[in-house]
Amino acid sequence: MSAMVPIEHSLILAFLLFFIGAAGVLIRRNLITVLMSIELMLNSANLLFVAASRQVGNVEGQVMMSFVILIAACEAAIGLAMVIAIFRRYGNIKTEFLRALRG
Amino acid sequence: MMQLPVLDETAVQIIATIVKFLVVLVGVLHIPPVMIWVERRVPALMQRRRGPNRVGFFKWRLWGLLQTLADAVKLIFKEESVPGSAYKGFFHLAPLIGLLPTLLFVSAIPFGPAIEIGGWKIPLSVIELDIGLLFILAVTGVGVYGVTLAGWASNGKFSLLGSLRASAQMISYEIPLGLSLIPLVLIYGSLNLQQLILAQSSVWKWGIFLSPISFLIFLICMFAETNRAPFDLSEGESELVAGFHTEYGSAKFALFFLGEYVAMFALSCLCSVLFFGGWQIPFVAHEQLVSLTGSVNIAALCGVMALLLKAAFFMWLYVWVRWTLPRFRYDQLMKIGWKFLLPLGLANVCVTALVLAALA
Amino acid sequence: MHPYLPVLLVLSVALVIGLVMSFLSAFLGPKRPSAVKQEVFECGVAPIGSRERMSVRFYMTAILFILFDIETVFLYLWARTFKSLGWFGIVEIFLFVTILVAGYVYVLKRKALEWD
Amino acid sequence: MVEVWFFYFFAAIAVVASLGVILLRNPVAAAMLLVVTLCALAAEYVLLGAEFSAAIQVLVYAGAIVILFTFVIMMLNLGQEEVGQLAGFSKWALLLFMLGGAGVILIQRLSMGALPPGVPGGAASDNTYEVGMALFTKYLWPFELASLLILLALIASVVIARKPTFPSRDA
Repeated sequence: MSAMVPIEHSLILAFLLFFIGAAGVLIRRNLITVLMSIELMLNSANLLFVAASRQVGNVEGQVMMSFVILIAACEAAIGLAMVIAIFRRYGNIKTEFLRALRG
Repeated sequence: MMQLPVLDETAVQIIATIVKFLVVLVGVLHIPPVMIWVERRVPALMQRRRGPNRVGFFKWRLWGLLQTLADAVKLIFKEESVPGSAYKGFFHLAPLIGLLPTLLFVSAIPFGPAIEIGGWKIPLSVIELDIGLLFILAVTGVGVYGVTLAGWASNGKFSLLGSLRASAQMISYEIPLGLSLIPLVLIYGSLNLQQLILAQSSVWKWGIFLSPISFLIFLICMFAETNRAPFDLSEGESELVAGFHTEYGSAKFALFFLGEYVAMFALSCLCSVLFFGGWQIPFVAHEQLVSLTGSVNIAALCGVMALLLKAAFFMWLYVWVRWTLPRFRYDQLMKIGWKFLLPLGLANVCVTALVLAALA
Repeated sequence: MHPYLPVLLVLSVALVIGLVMSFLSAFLGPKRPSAVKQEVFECGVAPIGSRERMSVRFYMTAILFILFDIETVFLYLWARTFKSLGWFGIVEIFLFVTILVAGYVYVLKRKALEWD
Repeated sequence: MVEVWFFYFFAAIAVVASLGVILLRNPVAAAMLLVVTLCALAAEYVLLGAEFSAAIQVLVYAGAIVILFTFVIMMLNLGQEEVGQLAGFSKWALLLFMLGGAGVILIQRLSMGALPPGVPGGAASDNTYEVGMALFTKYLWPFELASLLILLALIASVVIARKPTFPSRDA
């Protein structure tokens, strides 16, 4: 494996993914899609970790990546538990119904 | 005379990979017809019935073997009926999504030691990875989607309930499945399936002797993962019609069948690889076999036969158990998975580690 | 050859063959759709559809699955490095497993896994 | 060079599929496209020589987290009508984002080659061992704390999802 993917490619891809994820959080009204967009953003961070790990030639980026996956799993578990609780309370999961914290 | 193009290593291996995969594919395509025949004749024997014995040419009936052939032809030429309320795209894709992971799984099994053809060394597994065990676990994990999607896309009561049940069952038993393999990694120190086989060089180093509890857990999970009796709640015909594939017919139904039997075969192979020395013939070292037969390739083929025989035993076990044990209730199923196998698996890992560390 | 190239090859070959197989009957079989035939099967009664909501226990199972799946992955990492880490690794992983077992016991106590 | 083309191929799949995730109306379709994105990223990890990362990406992300998503979607039985709409300020936000994105990509392209070339690694080999060694020695405490995080997540999700703590509005 002589040829190596330059890190700039990974950076651009990670940026695009983060961007799409952030756009998803902003434009969707549905909580589940919002959570999925957050997963996209976490994945872009993961890609950066792995690419950086390749760039500097040690595996610590991959260790970080496994921590990020762990956090993503916890986030998904709690986030979806909240989705279920919200669904019970309001009968749907559109974000504009969540006004309880607005003054 | 035509000049043959000079092939380099990469080209040879790519061609070999495709050829090997096609061989495996043709092989596994024969499993469902044969197994369905076995599943009809064996219970007939057990229950003193005759089983299917009518289909045949003139007076040759071949013990009903042609019945499954007739069934296959019938399935393919049936009308395909799609429920009007179904989500069409996923309805058509779901059998395929279910089949692909199992094909990847069976491709990762090392069927034998490497053979040599024209000076090229060709390993007898389609996919050989250093993290083979993790790859297999990952692939089984993704395999749940076929079931989930099939039930959801059919948009019917029975299918949805069946698919939720089946997928909850599959994910519940994936944890003990994963845990049961950790002691083997602890003992043999590798995730590569070929190296795991080579580490079990003599019969007394087989996984089943070094870690019998693992084998027990793996065996139970094997049945649960494929939704087979006694864990076939997802298609309990008395309550759920047929479970997640209620709405499927014709070739797509056949694909589900194929997927189920390929998964059974792959798990049987994995069980033989991890606990019964894979392609190694008991009490005959591979080197002895090579010097005895005088050829690496013939010895390798003997190895393949040994693995297939071991796997065939577990396929037989599937049938045997199916016609012996009654079905569990769903709460019992979940109880076994979460309250018995999970703690047992964890304890097994801990004890194995302690013993290994004490011995070292 | 890259060790992962076969994965790609298998996937593409299997995809092509699977697509052919799953659309075989669309060409070979007859097509005579009717309104009744296209209803979902509910034992012959007029279907009422699947608009009911499922038990929250399926979700509980899935959550437990995720968290223990992660644990299994870390256990694999440890198993792979077990021979180098020795007792140090055992102490470490036992701490990890103990904390998780505490969570498991909590879930059992809250009866989140009871299927009645 | 072949690797770079493979990288482009999977990058294209990841981007198109992730666009589908945020734009499709059907939540199950979005979840399936999320799986496609995750698998494409796993392929990128393999190309970057991170075999173990690719494995847990598929094992945990595609095989567990997204299954939880599908379960919740199927459990709440979210039809298309409940999930469809975009938020009110969507068009402007999208436009702004697109512009910003194009700008950053431009900068990225211009700075191409400014970073030093990385350390050449081998082919994808079994790096599980090295990852494990780093995790269990240098990252010992983060690892133990991670188990506390899992414990918290376990307790929190059981508490939140198990029973409604206050009467439902539409009940």
